[in-house]
Amino acid sequence: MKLNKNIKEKNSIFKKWLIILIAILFIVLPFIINAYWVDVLFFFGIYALLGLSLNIVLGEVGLFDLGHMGFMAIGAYTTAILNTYFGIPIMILLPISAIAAGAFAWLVCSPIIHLRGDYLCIVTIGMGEIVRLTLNNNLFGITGGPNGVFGIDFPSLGSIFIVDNSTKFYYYIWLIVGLTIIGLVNLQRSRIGRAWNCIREDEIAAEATGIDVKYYKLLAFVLGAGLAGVAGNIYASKLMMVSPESFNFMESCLLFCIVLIGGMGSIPGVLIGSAAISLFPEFFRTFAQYRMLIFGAAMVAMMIFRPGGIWPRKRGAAEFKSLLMKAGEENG
Amino acid sequence: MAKDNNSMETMIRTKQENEEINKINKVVFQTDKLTKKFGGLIAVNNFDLKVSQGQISSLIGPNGAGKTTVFNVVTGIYKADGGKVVFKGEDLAGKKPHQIIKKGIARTFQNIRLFSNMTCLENVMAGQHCRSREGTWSSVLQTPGQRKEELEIKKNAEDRLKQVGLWKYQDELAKNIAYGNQRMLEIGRALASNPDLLILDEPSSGLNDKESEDLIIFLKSLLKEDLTILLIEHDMNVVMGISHWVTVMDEGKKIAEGLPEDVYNNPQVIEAYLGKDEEEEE
Amino acid sequence: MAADKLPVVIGLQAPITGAAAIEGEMAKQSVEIAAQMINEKGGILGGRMIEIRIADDACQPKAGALAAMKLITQKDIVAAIQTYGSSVTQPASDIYEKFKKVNIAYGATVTGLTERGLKYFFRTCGRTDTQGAFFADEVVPLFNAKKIAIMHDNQTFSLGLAEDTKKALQPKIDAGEVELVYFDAITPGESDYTVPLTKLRETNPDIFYFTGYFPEAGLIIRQARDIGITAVFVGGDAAINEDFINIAGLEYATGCYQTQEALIEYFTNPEAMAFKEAYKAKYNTLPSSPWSVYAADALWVLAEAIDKSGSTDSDVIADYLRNKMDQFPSITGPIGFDEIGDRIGTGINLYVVNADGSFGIYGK
Amino acid sequence: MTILLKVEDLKIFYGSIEALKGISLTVDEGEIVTVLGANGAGKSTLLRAISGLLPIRSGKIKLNDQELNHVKAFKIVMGGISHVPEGRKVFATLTVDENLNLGAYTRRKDKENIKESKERVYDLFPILKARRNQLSGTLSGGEQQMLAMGRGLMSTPRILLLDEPSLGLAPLLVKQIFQIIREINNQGISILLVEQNARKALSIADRGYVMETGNITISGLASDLKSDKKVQEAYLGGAALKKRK
Amino acid sequence: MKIILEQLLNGLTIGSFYALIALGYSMVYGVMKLINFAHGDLFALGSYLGYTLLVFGSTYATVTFGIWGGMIAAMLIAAIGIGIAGTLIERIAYRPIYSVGRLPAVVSALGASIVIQNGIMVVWGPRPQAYPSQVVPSIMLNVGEFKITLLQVIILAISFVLMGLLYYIVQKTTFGAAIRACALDRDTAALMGINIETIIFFIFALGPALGGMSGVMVGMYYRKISFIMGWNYGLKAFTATILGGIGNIPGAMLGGLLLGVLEMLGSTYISTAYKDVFVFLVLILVLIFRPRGLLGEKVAEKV
Ligand SMILES: Nc1ncnc2c1ncn2[C@@H]1O[C@H](COP(=O)(O)OP(=O)(O)OP(=O)(O)O)[C@@H](O)[C@H]1O
Ligand SMILES: Nc1ncnc2c1ncn2[C@@H]1O[C@H](COP(=O)(O)OP(=O)(O)OP(=O)(O)O)[C@@H](O)[C@H]1O
Ligand SMILES: [Mg+2]
Ligand SMILES: [Mg+2]
Repeated sequence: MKLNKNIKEKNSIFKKWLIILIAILFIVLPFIINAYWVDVLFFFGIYALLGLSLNIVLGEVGLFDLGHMGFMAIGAYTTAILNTYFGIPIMILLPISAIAAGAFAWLVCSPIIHLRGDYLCIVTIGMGEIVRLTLNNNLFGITGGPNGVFGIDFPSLGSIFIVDNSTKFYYYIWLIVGLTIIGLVNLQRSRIGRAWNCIREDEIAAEATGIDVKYYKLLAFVLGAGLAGVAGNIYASKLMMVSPESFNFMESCLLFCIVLIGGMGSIPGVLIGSAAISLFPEFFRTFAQYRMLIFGAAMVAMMIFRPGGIWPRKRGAAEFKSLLMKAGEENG
Repeated sequence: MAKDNNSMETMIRTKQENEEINKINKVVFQTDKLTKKFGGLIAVNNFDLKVSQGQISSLIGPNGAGKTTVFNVVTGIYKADGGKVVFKGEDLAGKKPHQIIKKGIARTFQNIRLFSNMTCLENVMAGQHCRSREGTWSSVLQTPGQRKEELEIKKNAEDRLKQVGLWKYQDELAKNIAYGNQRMLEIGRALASNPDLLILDEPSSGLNDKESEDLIIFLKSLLKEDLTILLIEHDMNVVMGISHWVTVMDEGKKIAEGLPEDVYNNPQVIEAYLGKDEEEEE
Repeated sequence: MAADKLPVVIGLQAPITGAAAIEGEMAKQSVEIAAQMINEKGGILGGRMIEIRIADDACQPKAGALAAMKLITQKDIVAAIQTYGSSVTQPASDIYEKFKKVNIAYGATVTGLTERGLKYFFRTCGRTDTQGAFFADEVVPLFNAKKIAIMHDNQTFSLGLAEDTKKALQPKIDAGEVELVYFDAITPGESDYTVPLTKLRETNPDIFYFTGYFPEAGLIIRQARDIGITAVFVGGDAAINEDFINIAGLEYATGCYQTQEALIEYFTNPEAMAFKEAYKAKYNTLPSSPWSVYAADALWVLAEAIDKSGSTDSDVIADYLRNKMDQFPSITGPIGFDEIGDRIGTGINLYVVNADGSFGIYGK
Repeated sequence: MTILLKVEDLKIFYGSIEALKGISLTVDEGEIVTVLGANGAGKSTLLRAISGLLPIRSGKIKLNDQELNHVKAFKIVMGGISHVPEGRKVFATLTVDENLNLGAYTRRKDKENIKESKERVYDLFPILKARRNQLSGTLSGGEQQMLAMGRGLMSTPRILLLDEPSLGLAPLLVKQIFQIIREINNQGISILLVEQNARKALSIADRGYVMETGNITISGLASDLKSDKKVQEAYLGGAALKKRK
Repeated sequence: MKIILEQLLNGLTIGSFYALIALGYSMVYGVMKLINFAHGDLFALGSYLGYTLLVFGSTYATVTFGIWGGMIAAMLIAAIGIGIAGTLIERIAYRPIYSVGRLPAVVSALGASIVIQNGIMVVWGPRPQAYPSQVVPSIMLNVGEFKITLLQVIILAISFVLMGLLYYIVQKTTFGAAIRACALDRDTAALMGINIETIIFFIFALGPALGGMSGVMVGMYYRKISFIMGWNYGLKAFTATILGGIGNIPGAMLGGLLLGVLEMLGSTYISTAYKDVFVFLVLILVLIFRPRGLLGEKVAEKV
């Protein structure tokens, strides 16, 4: 047992340093690379945020959600419309977008939350498509149809703090991603996170264990949608416009891949997955039409060689399994 | 598993003792004309069951008699087609499983249903879900209250794990421990919700005779915690060894109930369930 | 002296991959042909060659923003040609504006794009409202049409054209001269449009204006005729080309009309002839899309502006384009730009598909 | 008697965990052999290895001198080994009848005989006949166990591997199951029986093996094992009921 | 009244294509529980293969056996070609990861879809292609007031025959039971003596082959094909499969036909632009009240 603990401790110290190292790297990076790559990393951040949000639904609770972009669209359009029509500052709209997306998720998911597996999957696809098509049809004449909404401001709080260049956007998104990660790690280690995982493992047993399955599934959707709404807010202000085609089914599929390539329910995994999905195309852009070919092949290869994801979530001492067995034998 | 090696004799009460206990104890749980249909099949048919406080009651009957179905209706997994389930004087009709466990009825499953990819400790911690209340925001922010509660959950879970003898597997994934241990873990998870009534569906299936005996001792030790136990069993050693009261059902109906040995010698039960006692091998 | 030999680098942001890859490919080919023509004549600024650098935007707004950043961060890029879809052009143009790079759009016709007060944004293609007005004021009277059906595909360009047309028709509708009997969208990318067409047939229109793209147009004309729609079929400028004829079949395509700005076949000015020759020599065909020729035009005017102003400074180039360029002979005819960066004077004609599969300007 | 099934020094790993640490056993023609052992000893692993579901790390499995090490699972069935797995494993969304048909999959061309075998199974387990068109997932636990047994018999095996066949059965049925095992055996089918119900298993078996954490620790004639002190202590337990009487 | 019937017929035509594609989709999906994103793209590949054959390869067949011979040759060869492609994809992209559960296979399928789609683009180019009109018969039949093309009738007939055949195989034969058993529990299926590899081969050859065949038919009927067409049809096939109930062959057919009719209703009575919104709304409503789809069986989950 003692041996076991030592290794655990060493491992966590190593992990701590790794995290600090990566954090420092992220802080100094914009000074090393050019604005294009800063922007690439910004979009990496957006994907990371989206990946984290989907990870709640897909990774933690195991619900197939292939329409997640719909939630982001709600957030982005809330921001776009309220900002361009009423001039409400973007940063004030940040929580409002989150609430709008979350409320939308609650509304549409309540009646369908009892569906299982693939049935839920197709409903989320349908929901995402409904959102996109409705926006595309210029609902109430305010979504701008296929053109979308133009002329969105930069995020600012009055005139004190304004995010107006690539570097600031970069820090802005990664600050939010960082805070989100802390919040989600806390959740993972709480009864909420446990309840989610129980539902993923066995719904009936979870219900019988005292977990209100419907409530926690909805909670996951609402939180996930809220975070996607935040991502939508930042995305809209970065591009200064929103249009429905940014939120299509393919993008939802890519989000799905982010979670699985990284490893279900694993936060470092989501970061790696979003890096893979958002950086890969940039590195391979020179291959022009072959780029997507390589991209697809890489996805297949990834799953063949690491089906559990690149950085799967480990539980308890699963990593030290063999050691523990020995310890157990000594004790028992 | 509990390690004290009490001999079996001390664990078995005499007939008179049993009768006395039955008189003193009040009924905490009962079903009243419970009915459940699957299509044309009436799996449970006007079934009455009584369970007395602080006792171990057994429900036995041939395969397919409807025992598990009774449990499923009682714990809210199936909706009854008729009749009532009353626990501590309250009708449980229409309650969802998660509400029922909160009322104090915890269960295990005939085919073990653990959270396979979570550790043993986490499984037992999950069992306390209905006894804890910190919400989403306090969890995200890790408020002091939340931390305190989480620590308590962990502490309790550790105690329960020790109680069921699985402490050394706390960090093992549930799917990786041996079958018998999984059964104990499931009981541990149910116990973690501090139930008043524990419902076990064939707890000894898949255990060998020796292990079943350990289980008997363990279940008896639970009575000291002021727990009431209702179990389904096919192993007569277990049923006769620990029950205060036995109910027999066949084809959805009650065909007999009574003290263990009365039931054991009831011709109808022998006919339907136990079989003629032809010469034992020894 | 050595520094003078450095090429002048122009960025081209285009959809090389994705659903509009065909447009990207043609734009790339056209721009490269134009560059080749300029270079063969000895380049600009006294012998500096033009080099094209491509950034792929996959026809997505986000990728478009990144592609713009990619071009901008390459310090030697003087100006950019960008890009096909209006919703991609929009965020990209904001980025170019912020980094003060002249950028010329070649396929973004949405009316509002130039009305945002941008200093460095220009376009060589026309606006959908001119085409809409042409349909309302010239084509409708030409066929003496009373009942008009308009169908679009709910994408930026097509919807824009449809709505601008509706706007242009409005006075006549108000006066009771014509009636807009059908105005609806189809979903692009599908194969069967008989359901909306049957609905359209019931309105019994005299003229049927389809503002979408050729893949759908080809299907629609065939399916429309098959279910008995006899109205005059007019396509917008993205609807009719060789592929339209292939898809529809010649028997169906013959006699279809098109409102079209600048079909490269019909230009007889020397620049166009030279371009056609060079393009044919290399690819053995002509670009089927008008937009790619506008991309070549964009390079053409940029080269002229840089050469004449003698500077690679964005402000100078922008100033030249806006104030000094007038009737400059480019591939698609004389070019100049107005205050907000729109091209002055793009002539629109009504084309018709002849029985041999060729195109002709109707009435000529 | 000739040896039908022979396992030599078999080692099986799950990932890095060694589940079988060198098992050797034999089953003769016409014999009932039982394997006892605590939970997690590796009994099911042994059976799964024999029927080709697990990769073999080292050692040999032979049926009539024919090596089975790299033979695919479905071919092993054709060779005459039928395995009734632990935990019933009936095909839940198939009907009882379809489940039985699948049991005879290896000889599906042989329509006549299949019908006959099916009738025999229905004779053994009449309740299955009553439920023949019900989806097997909705059967009660005991009914499912009967179905699994019946399905195993449908392939007319030479040797039947039974993994805890009495699990979850009512006492009456447990008795029947063991009788049926005997009957099957009398028809000339050898049986390798894994059981928790050690008392019953030993009473019908010719020989027995006792497994502990991947090793065979005791082996011998069933009657010897029954009276073996260690076996009694670990697996037979004090029969509480007996003492009550 | 005439218009309603006519629209209904239009809807059924679209629906029959969805149904035909959904059939192959449902096979793979029902048995392997794999959301086979690549199915739509295999369908598109089949379309291109048929196109190439009709334009270049099958002239011989056309000359020898006439226009119908050419068509049949193109359809059969495309079906075989796509069947092979399907099994190849299974070998490469899916087989190595069955054991780890369903989700990785979704990613792998998506990857395969992207590869095929862009592969088509690289080989045949990004512009849409048109089936040449001279290789496809365009005979019109007059049924009462309506006009139906002969091709349409043939396509409908073929898809109904295929459905019947599949239904018989999967639901009524022991081989079909073996297929369903594999879908439930491979290990136990192996213990029955079922060669799982044969089953998987069968599924992944037949399902995509059906898709490839539909690809040629769609190409012949509408003439226009493009490299991105598979995505849309794939999504519709998935929708049809779920609408009808997972793993249910008649369900897939019904789902497909219904989908076509729903699209028709939506675009006739609401707006063409909101057609898909309407379809998905109906789908969601159906699932709220019938959580297992229209013909989906109650899953035998016993606690
Ligand atoms: N979900 C269901 N759908 C249809 N029939 C069911 C369902 N659940 C149970 N049944 C039927 O109801 C009857 C009673 O089943 P139940 O599981 O309650 O039996 P049991 O008494 O627990 O038997 P065992 O001791 O074998 O577990 C059986 O005949 C079974 O086939
Ligand atoms: N799929 C698996 N992956 C990892 N370990 C496994 C797996 N299956 C079994 N084990 C481990 O291998 C050991 C032997 O298991 P096995 O199922 O063979 O035991 P058994 O003797 O049949 O027990 P029981 O009486 O409970 O059925 C156990 O420690 C078990 O935890
Ligand atoms: Mg039961
Ligand atoms: Mg076992």
